[in-house]
Amino acid sequence: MTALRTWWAGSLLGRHLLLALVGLVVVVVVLESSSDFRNLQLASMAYLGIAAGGLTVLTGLNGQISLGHGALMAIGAYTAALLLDDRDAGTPLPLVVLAAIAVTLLVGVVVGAAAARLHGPYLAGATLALAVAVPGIALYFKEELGGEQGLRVVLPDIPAWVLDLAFFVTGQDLTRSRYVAYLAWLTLIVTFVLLANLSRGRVGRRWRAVRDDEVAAELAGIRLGRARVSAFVVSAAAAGAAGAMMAVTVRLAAPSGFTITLSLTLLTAVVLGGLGSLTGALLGAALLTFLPQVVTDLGVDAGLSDIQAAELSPLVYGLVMVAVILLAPAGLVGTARTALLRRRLRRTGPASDKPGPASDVPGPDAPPAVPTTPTAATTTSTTSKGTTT
Amino acid sequence: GGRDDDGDGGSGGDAAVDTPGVTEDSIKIGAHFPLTGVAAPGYNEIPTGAKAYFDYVNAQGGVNGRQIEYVVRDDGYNPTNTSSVTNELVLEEEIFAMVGGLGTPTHSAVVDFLNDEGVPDFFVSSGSLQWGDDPENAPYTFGWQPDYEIEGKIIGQYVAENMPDAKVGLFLQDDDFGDDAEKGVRQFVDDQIVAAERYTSGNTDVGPQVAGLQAAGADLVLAFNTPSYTALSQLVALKLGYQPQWFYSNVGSDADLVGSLLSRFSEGAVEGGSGSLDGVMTTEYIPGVDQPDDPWVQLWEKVWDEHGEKGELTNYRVYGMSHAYAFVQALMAAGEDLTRDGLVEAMEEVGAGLDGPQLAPFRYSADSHLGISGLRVVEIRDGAGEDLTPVLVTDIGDAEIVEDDSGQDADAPPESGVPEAS
Amino acid sequence: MELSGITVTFGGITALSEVDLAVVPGTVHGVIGPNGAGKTTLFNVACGFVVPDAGTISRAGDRLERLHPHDLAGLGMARTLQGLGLFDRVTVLENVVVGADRHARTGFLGSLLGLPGAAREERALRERAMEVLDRLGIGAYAARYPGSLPYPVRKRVALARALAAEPDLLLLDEPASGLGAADMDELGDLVRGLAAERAISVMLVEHHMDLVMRVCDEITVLDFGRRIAHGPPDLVRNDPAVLAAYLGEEVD
Amino acid sequence: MQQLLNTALGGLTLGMVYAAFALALVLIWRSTRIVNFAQAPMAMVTTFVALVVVDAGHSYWLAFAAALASGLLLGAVVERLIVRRVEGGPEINAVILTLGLFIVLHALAAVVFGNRYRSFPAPFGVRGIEVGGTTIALTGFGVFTILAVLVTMGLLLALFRYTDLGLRMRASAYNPEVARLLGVRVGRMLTLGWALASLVGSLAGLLIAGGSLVHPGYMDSVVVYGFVAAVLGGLDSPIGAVVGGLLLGLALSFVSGYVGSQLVALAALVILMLVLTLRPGGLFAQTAARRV
Amino acid sequence: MLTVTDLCAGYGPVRALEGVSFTADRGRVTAVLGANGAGKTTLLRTVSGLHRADRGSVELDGKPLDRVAAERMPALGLAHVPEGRGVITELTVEENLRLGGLGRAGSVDAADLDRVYTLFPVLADRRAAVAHVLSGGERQMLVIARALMARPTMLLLDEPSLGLAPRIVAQIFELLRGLVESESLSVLLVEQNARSALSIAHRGVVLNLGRVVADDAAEVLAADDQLRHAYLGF
Ligand SMILES: Nc1ncnc2c1ncn2[C@@H]1O[C@H](COP(=O)(O)OP(=O)(O)OP(=O)(O)O)[C@@H](O)[C@H]1O
Ligand SMILES: Nc1ncnc2c1ncn2[C@@H]1O[C@H](COP(=O)(O)OP(=O)(O)OP(=O)(O)O)[C@@H](O)[C@H]1O
Ligand SMILES: [Mg+2]
Ligand SMILES: [Mg+2]
Repeated sequence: MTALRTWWAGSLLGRHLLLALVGLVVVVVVLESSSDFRNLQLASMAYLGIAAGGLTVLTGLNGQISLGHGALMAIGAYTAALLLDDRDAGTPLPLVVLAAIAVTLLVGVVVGAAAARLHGPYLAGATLALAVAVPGIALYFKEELGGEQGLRVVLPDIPAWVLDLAFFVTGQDLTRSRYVAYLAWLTLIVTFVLLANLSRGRVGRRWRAVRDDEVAAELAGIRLGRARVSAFVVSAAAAGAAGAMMAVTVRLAAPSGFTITLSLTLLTAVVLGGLGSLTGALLGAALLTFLPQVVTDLGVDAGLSDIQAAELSPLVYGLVMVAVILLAPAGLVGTARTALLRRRLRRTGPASDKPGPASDVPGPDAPPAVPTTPTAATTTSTTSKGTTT
Repeated sequence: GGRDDDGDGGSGGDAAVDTPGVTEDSIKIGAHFPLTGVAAPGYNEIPTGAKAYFDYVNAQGGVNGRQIEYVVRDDGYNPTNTSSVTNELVLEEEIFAMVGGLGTPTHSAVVDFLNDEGVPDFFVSSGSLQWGDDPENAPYTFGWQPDYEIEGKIIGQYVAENMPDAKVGLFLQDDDFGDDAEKGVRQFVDDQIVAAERYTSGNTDVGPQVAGLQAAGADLVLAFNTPSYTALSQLVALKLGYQPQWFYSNVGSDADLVGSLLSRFSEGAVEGGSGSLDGVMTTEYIPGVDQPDDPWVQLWEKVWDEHGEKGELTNYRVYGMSHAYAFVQALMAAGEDLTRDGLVEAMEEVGAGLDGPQLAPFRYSADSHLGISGLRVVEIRDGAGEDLTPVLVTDIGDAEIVEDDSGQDADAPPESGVPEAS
Repeated sequence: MELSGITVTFGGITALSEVDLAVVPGTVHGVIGPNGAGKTTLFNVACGFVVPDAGTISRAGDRLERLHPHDLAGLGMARTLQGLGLFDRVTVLENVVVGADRHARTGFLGSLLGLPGAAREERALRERAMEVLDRLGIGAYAARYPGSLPYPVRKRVALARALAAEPDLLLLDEPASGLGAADMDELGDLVRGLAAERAISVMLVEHHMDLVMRVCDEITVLDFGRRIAHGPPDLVRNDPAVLAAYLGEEVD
Repeated sequence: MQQLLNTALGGLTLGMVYAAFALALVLIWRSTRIVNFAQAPMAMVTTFVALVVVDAGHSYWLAFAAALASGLLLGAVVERLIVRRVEGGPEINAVILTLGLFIVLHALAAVVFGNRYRSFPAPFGVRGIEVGGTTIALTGFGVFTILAVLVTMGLLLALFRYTDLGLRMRASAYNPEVARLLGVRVGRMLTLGWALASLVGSLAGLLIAGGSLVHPGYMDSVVVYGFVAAVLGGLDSPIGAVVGGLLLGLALSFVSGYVGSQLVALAALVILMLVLTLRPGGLFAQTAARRV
Repeated sequence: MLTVTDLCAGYGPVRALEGVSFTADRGRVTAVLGANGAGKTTLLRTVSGLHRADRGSVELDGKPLDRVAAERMPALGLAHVPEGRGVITELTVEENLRLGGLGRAGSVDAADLDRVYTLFPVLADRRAAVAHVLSGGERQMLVIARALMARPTMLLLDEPSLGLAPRIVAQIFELLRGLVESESLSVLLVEQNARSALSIAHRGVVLNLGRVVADDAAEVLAADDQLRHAYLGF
């Protein structure tokens, strides 16, 4: 037992792989037991989750705000679309995804390098501009990128062995939508394992250090530029994978699919779920995937016309955002963790206010109410005589 | 709904029962429209029109005793949402057919899916060629309005014949709309064109484009844009003191709407009322609210009064009603035992012969699913269109343009306002 | 470490002019002077935060051309800040582990794949960090966040982070400010110990004369960016210029 | 030649509109250290208020006043009731909060005022001014816009540079606790900041709407370009906001006219990146400060 | 005169003050001494309304301050020089000073500015500089100068000597003594360096773990060896 615990504490990879395995089982069970429609919804949840996961690492662990991850997804999606232009396009899907990641990664390097020196609203502004600029490129190169109509994505036929395997494991035939869902969720699990490894290891620690105090981090031998760019590139890669999955799920890569709204949706997912937490990212993704439909249906059931119901859904969406920020400022996961911590505090006194146990999530960052704004930096009343401010 | 007692009531019953979305007494159909967001203004009125007409039909006993259940979902003009709401409509709501889904990029996202699933995809609300030009690959997809190419052709020919020495400028929305139309126009007036300016929809500053046309000295502008851009281009023209002959394609020429938009600008800088588009040329393929005496418009007025929501009848709503009418005709033609393939076959057989508000016949057949085959050129006088040509019909490619002799434009709706089975 | 002819100006004002300073290995070198005399700036030059307008910096004989703060750790130097500069949203232990980062070898890939090697190294680093914490007697706080800790503890965490890098030159900017007498004594012993036992050279900026006089082997006095005196404590203490510029009449 | 001139003039008016919006952002940033993404829909709502007044048959100027007044009020209310709770929290929370407000106001407007295009009156001619026979792309209303923006900029400059109130507002934004110690009513200052910003915002809204079309989303593109303009100039500088706005307006107008309107956004990105790589704090940022 | 009775305050589970009572007389310097964590800063923050008291009361010249918001204190003649982070680094030196003046009178008169500039010539040279570039000690001077701008009758100082050169410390203490005598200013002085604090204080209050362990005339405290070794470390 204790041996097991020490192992648990010791081996990062082992821990993450175990969690991944559990996750995989859950995924299989859920996907097999849900309708084609749900499968597709879950697929969209997965690609949102992947992108959000990448973003939460960037924003939560490295403190860079990006309003432009939708654009990075677009790049992944278009790469995939270009490779999947007709049924017998030879490239197998895994390669397509890798290609998408690679291309987005390159773009990530460029953007990340340009953004490395920017902070707060300046970074936000730059990435916002990125978000609106990229769709324009697709419009401009009509011939290559299909302009407003975008590029159709044709899913290659499911390989025989996959069909067999699926049947062997589940005893059911594998529908196309379920296939897509599996692809998306597998990608998600792999991505999350990698992200978790990073954020718990040396790289993640450097990111945090840079986030909390650049000068001190630099003195510890950390190159600010590299740290920030690497964080950006990693999250870009995730966005690329997400984009590819999105293309496969939606079967289209079109500019109007990558409006600024997408970028903001991602950021929202991350914050609502709980900044810096992969579980949070997934929660947020789930929320944003299912909320609109649920609300619309409720509206219709309540006897609203389809149009009124449709207008209701963004209203509720917005209200939920506001509510969560006001009621659970640390996001769903963060708030849960704080509550847990509070309880332990009350039990064992201040001497050991150590936050929740190591979980699958990077963090536990930010103990309750440690502010990060310049505005706030001074409102922590802890006696700090550092005459630095 | 569900099965009635007369479950053994012949193949009709059975066929119907195992057709998705169809029961003994109901047919469920769906559509995707931008009901929220930037694209919503205007377009969000189309489904209200369609809904009003379906309700009207239901009130008259429905089609073959089946009530039409019309489910509209919002896609905010975002293909991603289109695909998810379409999944919902087809897989969850199990609609029998998609009717009037709007938009080229949006519908592109789902056309394959609908055809793979064998869901009739009728009367896509967009004039893009891809809705019907190859039934081979998209056997279930039907267009409805005249495609932008033939509209372009007809306009082009009219200009070539009647204004041979006009310096033509093109004002194009930068997507398939503009492109197809340009293709059509250039067939006839390629040499007359002095400038082609493209605007990106969403970017409301069209000053540079109009300035470009002015600089090129265009004295006739063929504009293929949406109504709001008609208003914007008119305003910019005022600003620039630019007074060419404007020729707006049907989509952008909603005299009534644009008129009301332009009506209220400062100290008489824009003369009020829908008169503000006087002298502008355009085309029409269905009668609109500017023709109150037209029997079809009278029917629409009646339908709107009885089943419409608040707000008055607009051309968007007329558009919705018109394709709703056509869809009811299709259901009639498909007969008692309704199947998806049955509907498609029926449309291919009788489609070309259907009467209805459209001024020119449909082109439906086994090898074309393209919609209305032609239109007429009109000039707007006091907010209403005055014919400049008879109804001209043609087809994509180099099909020649001829006068329509089907008398399609002369027909009137039946008393009941509900099409009889043909 | 050797600084010679260092001159720094900011816009109008001259923060340092032609300052020479050489730290003898294994000794404690004090830098004192009135507020605004240029002490922190001198440190900033030594750390590459400020590029001097003139002058040279050399380390162990060879000259450092363009020095960047992030090269510092690599050169076996560590510094504490006049403020605290702790990483507020990670635990005390993590803070110190960051200090030890220069000893880590794991590359990006190792981290990404969570290779066994990486995990092993992680554990090693943590143990190393834990040792330092224990040595400074704050091991109990390892799992806490700095934010809510008593001030002296936080001061020590900052010091621990610097020591975790196992430097051979340590720059301390006002390490005793705000500390009570007891803590100050302990600090003094610690600094002396570093120099004596571990042969670490220390550069120390302080305003607490008794501490400075106690621990320093040599002292450099700055005033208005100039070096007005240098030498062993007793010499400096009685230097009239220093008395006038810095110590004031009564020395406490 | 004439096209050149007209494109430039078009860009000028457009730029001034961006500038107006950017000014609102600068104001709120300076007085609360928050970037208010809900600025646009807030302005949009007030514009619709004006429209209601006009529809009721009143004069344009009454509507104008009504819009500004409601802007002032809306800003104060929003700060007091909602934003107050995130001040001093992580800045990202404020961002998400204002985004949430953005969506809510949008949806509400669609429900209340209807999601369709409406025309909005302008007090002066919307016909181009005649200069030596040729009409140039500058309307009476355009001139009004330019003047309005310049005056606003001047007022903001004065407020922050020369008044104690401005000093108090900045102190509250930078360091609320110390400000309170020094007797500054921090709460009031923040509310005031939002109110004024929202007032400037609705001015921007009116200037954009004047002699054009409005619908619940008509300000959305301005959010992006107004924000970019503000960042371009340096969020702390009113002059920067106006310069940034002009720069952007002109550049975009020319790109749209001579290259292609699809690339407008890309152009904005390029310009912004160029400026920020040279000056990470925007054109008018104070010089790099001391780090240690 | 400042009267503190049975004051209790804390941070969540942490008790920082447990029933502190004492009075700081008008025109006198009262030193608050104690080791790190004794509760000195918390005491000042609670008095000036920055921190909510759980129990107890504070009176300034008979007026209860319990319900008075921090921002109204300057108007009542109470100024608080916070520990450490007290400079508004984004503002210039002069703007910081002006703010100090606004707190009391609502307007700044040039005379006050000149006064503090003559007291701290360093600041005069840097008046236009953004406070951010100041050195640690220069900032400390700025905070003290800013408090003086409000011409307070009750001055709360939290470790004013922090990061200051001995000569400056001596100067500042001289200055305080002067003000106390000439303008009958009352000072509540928190210091780590008990010796120098007691050298100018009339009275001393010694805190330990949130409780008052001694409260007596300065010279009495300074003479009490046992106390000195136990709590004052000299
Ligand atoms: N980036 C800068 N820009 C302008 N002036 C600066 C800058 N950095 C430092 N100064 C000025 O240079 C002088 C020296 O600063 P420094 O911090 O070195 O003083 P110091 O000796 O550390 O004083 P203290 O003992 O108070 O910390 C000060 O007057 C300070 O205002
Ligand atoms: N923000 C805070 N959160 C939690 N505990 C705190 C906070 N601030 C202070 N404390 C605790 O309250 C107690 C009193 O702190 P306080 O700062 O008042 O003591 P002090 O006498 O000022 O110490 P120092 O001499 O270091 O300034 C200490 O135990 C400290 O750890
Ligand atoms: Mg210093
Ligand atoms: Mg204290």
